[in-house]
Amino acid sequence: MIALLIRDLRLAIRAGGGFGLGLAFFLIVIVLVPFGVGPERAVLTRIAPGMLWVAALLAALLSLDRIFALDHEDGSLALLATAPLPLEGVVLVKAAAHWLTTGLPLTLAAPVLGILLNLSPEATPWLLASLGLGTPALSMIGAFGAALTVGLRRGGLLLSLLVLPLYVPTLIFGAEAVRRGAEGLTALPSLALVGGVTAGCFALLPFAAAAALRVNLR
Amino acid sequence: MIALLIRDLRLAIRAGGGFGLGLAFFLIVIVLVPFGVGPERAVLTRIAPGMLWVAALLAALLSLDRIFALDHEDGSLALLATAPLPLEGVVLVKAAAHWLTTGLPLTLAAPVLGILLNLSPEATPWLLASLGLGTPALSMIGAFGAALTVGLRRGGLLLSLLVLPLYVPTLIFGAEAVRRGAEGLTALPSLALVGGVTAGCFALLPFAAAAALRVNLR
Amino acid sequence: MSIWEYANPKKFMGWTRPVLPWLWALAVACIVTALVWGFFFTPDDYKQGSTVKIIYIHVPSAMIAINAWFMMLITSLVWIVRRHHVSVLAAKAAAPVGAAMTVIALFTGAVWGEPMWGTWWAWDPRLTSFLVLFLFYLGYMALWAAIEDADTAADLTSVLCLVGSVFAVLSRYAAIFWNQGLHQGSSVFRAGRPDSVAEVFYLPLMLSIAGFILLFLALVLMRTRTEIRLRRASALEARMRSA
Amino acid sequence: MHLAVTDLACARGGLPVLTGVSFRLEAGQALILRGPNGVGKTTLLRTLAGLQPAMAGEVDFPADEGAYASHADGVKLTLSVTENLAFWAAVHGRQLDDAALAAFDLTGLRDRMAGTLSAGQKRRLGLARLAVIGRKVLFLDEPTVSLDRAAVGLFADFLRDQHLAQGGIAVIATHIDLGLEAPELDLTPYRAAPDAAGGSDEAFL
Amino acid sequence: MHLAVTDLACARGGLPVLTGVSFRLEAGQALILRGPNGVGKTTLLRTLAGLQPAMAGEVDFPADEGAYASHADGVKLTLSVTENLAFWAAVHGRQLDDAALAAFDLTGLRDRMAGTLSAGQKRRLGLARLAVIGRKVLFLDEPTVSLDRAAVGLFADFLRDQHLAQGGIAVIATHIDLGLEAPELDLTPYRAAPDAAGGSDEAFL
Ligand code: HEM
Ligand SMILES: Nc1ncnc2c1ncn2[C@@H]1O[C@H](COP(=O)(O)OP(=O)(O)OP(=O)(O)O)[C@@H](O)[C@H]1O
Ligand SMILES: Nc1ncnc2c1ncn2[C@@H]1O[C@H](COP(=O)(O)OP(=O)(O)OP(=O)(O)O)[C@@H](O)[C@H]1O
Ligand SMILES: [Mg+2]
Ligand SMILES: [Mg+2]
Repeated sequence: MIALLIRDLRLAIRAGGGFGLGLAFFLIVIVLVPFGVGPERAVLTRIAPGMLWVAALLAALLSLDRIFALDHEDGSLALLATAPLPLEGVVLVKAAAHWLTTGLPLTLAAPVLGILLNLSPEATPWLLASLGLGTPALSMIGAFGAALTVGLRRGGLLLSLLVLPLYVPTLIFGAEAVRRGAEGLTALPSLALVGGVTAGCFALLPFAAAAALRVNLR
Repeated sequence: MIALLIRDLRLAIRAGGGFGLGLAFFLIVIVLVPFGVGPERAVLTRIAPGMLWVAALLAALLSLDRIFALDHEDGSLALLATAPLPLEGVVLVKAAAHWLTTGLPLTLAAPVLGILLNLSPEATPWLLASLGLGTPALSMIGAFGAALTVGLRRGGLLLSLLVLPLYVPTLIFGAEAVRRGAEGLTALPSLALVGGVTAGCFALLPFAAAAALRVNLR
Repeated sequence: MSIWEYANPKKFMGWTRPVLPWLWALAVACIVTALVWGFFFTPDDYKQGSTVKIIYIHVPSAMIAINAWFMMLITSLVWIVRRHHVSVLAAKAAAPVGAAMTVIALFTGAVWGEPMWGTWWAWDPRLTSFLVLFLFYLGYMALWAAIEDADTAADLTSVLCLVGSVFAVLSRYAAIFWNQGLHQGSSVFRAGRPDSVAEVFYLPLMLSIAGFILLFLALVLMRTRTEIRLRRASALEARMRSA
Repeated sequence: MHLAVTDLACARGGLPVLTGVSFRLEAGQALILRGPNGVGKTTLLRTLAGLQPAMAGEVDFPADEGAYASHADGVKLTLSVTENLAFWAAVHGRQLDDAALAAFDLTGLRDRMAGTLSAGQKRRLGLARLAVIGRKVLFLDEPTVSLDRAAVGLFADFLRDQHLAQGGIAVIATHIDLGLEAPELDLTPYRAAPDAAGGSDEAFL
Repeated sequence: MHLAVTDLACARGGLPVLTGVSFRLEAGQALILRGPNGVGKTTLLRTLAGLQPAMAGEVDFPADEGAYASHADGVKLTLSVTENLAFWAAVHGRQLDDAALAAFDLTGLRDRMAGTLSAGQKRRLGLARLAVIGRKVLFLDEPTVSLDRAAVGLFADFLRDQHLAQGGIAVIATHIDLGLEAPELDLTPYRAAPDAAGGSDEAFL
């Protein structure tokens, strides 16, 4: 499993950077929002927590289809399925690799990008905490969606369609935590809920994803 | 060229629906925004024009990588390059097919989704006009970006990164037109600028894209 | 004889054929009676005016929309556990019906909301979770459409239905939590709860609900029959080709 | 150790393709599958390897000893030759040794990115994986596609001297002559009648 | 009509692979390229077809008459066999006739989705494209991979009787015997020395 993780990270870095690009997409969405909405600072401050979360979610989303697709195309997935690794473990490792190359850099970059949107300074720790707790759930849910659509040629958009409604609770709790933080209220309950969603995802979804993979490999 | 257009449209419909899915992604981004930003109607009305444009742009963006990637993977592109079609024509047809399966449905659906964001009713005609004029430019610019990145394994995110800055002018003028429309001002100058950008894209980019394709096929 | 006998495609085709016309007749009768009764023989509400009559379509369709997903959940489980083809095809057949009901509920709600709240749409928790439900329907149907092999599609959509159900419930609670502090729309909503629905509206509403349930059953049975025929046709075609 | 296949039937796309396939291989034996295009060799091998369920019949070999290899050989184009092999070795809890590289004449290419290999070199890399994972029962689908004659010889030598000689088993589908003395099984007689029972759509007919 | 290659040198990944390749084919002639894996057959064919620039030398054949075919044969898995072929026919301004299907024994599979074909059937579909587009100068890279013997025979018949007999030209890289009487060209002697001039990085050395 460690070998798989290392290989996936190496591939992500080699192939032009899963790291850099997820991050860059995040940056660009954040930059586009003022272009669309207009430069008024009060409006931007108001929508900053929500937009940061939505942008993080979209950035995570964009790289999902590669979680399994490349390994399926070149046959690695079938070989992994006959290797002495439980498929659930493969799913977990893949989700972890996706988080390390997408969710983690996003989280670390978010405070800086918050400045672009005039996020109020009190909200920054909450932003870090809620993204740090919530993005692993995004990766895990994404891995499940990717497992469902892995055999399909045009899986990319279908994957988004399947995964986005599943993202709703994480998004609501996560953005709520930041918004409350920005208003100086206590954000702990929201944060606890984000953590709960993440824990639940990691407890259940590897099994669902492995089942979907097995069906798709048939 | 007609044969190519028909084939591309047919493939889009067959493979689980280029039509439906671009649209669905648009819908979902629009739905996610309030989850992030919160349900206050005044805020939503204020950011609706910008968010509709940003969402349309992202929906168009997500399907870009397939413009050439699938044809490259299975070798069709090399075969098309040696076929008696000018490569510029191939690019144009591909951009047209992308617009027909993404931009057009997006434009038609936008007014309905505007309701979800409490877009003011006066803005609706301007929304239709600006998306109708602007989305072809998104497809054409996207085809250029796709041509640049077609050989790359993880082209998807890189493509977004390359294309998004190119989208900025279209986005600014387009969203501005809707915002002015919503405020009851005249939006014609912005609309004219959108049209200008689109015309310029179609005059220049097919050549640039064809050149990029030739290099990538080497 | 076990109850599962009825899940055999051939048996299913057999017993549904005579049942269907009756179901249709009953459904149409109930709905027509309820609507005529509701529209022409009940008074206008003193504060909502005649718009209150949308309730005869809005509430039944909203109920069906939710319960159709619940039915899909159960039939998907049956497919996963016992692998009865008819079961999963019934889920497939119910999805568009449920999605259509969701659209009807959304649409009638929007039409109702315009005079009542002065807006077509508000991010009330209930409306919100309904919208999410609609997205789940869309995803479910898109997945069916995207997969060529029928059994693979059945397995994957069933898994999606299970996971989606969990997240749909979660979204509902999330939406309530989210809109709590903002208090918007919910007061209007509370004014229309069934306990406050006057007696005169109550009976035709019940009849309409019964009619919609029957209509749902009829549609699902009919569409399941279509799906079975399609499977049979494609099976025959495949066999002919390889012969 | 043995591989015993009894009365196996397998399907593809919901249609029965082969029925009644039975054979038994002891340690050190290989079997070559023959038959025209589309007869069902790929389907049979995938079923044996457990990648798709059998319609009927039994496949018996020691668990965790099977390995499947086809055109899609899981080579990552952005990893080097050694990195590719070391990964598969690690997944199977083993070490990469230079003998595997030498057996497929990859020593000179060891630090090349797999993406810059020619078709035949890439294939050799895919086959070298088999030497690295230490599995005893191999299911090989057209392993020698785009190999030149020398490389086909290398592969036959590997199979004979390093795999079978050490008690391995192999089932190989191929259209060309491998230069390996092994019994051949022509699948044509086992072709399922199009209306054979057992397809997933059977309940509908 | 002829194909004339004079003193051609070609590179791959910035490194010179072959130098000094010359040959000339008249209408109705074929040439078979031989050489061990990695010698540069694919590189040469891609250069001839104009898919990559030559480092030096000349390739001369009538414009708009070349066609290239390799493993990646442009088959769309979600289109049927006829739809795939009709598309390529239309792109080249021609009609799809049943003779092309018959030549590659695809008549029975005509309405099947290409994604449900076996490896060899898919390859036959890829080759049938050549019969449909009406190009006179064919550059074929291992065209018979995963074909059974009967299908290799079909392909050789097509080349001999329908392509060459009507004044076509073909250059074919292959490792197996096609059963076609044609001169062979072994590329081994043309291998470029690793320090041969002309690589794209040369200016830096
Ligand atoms: C687009 C807007 C609307 C949507 C999506 C919507 C959705 C729903 C849903 C999901 C239910 C629940 C059905 C059930 O629990 O079985 C419902 C019931 C109901 N709705 Fe709406 N609704 C909308 C607008 C309205 C408006 C404007 C009114 C009137 C003021 C209204 C009045 C009611 C009533 C009276 C019920 C039945 C009471 C109940 O079951 O709790 N709805 N609607
Ligand atoms: N989805 C499908 N629907 C119907 N038939 C299918 C499907 N997939 C494959 N087949 C058919 O199943 C048969 C067996 O295919 P398989 O790939 O096992 O053949 P094969 O012996 O490996 O052939 P080859 O030598 O060409 O690789 C073929 O006739 C093929 O056309
Ligand atoms: N990007 C690259 N960098 C360096 N060398 C490369 C690169 N790409 C290919 N090569 C080398 O160029 C040579 C020619 O490759 P080519 O694919 O033309 O060989 P081939 O004759 O077609 O072999 P095969 O029979 O295996 O298909 C090979 O030795 C290959 O390793
Ligand atoms: Mg095969
Ligand atoms: Mg080659």
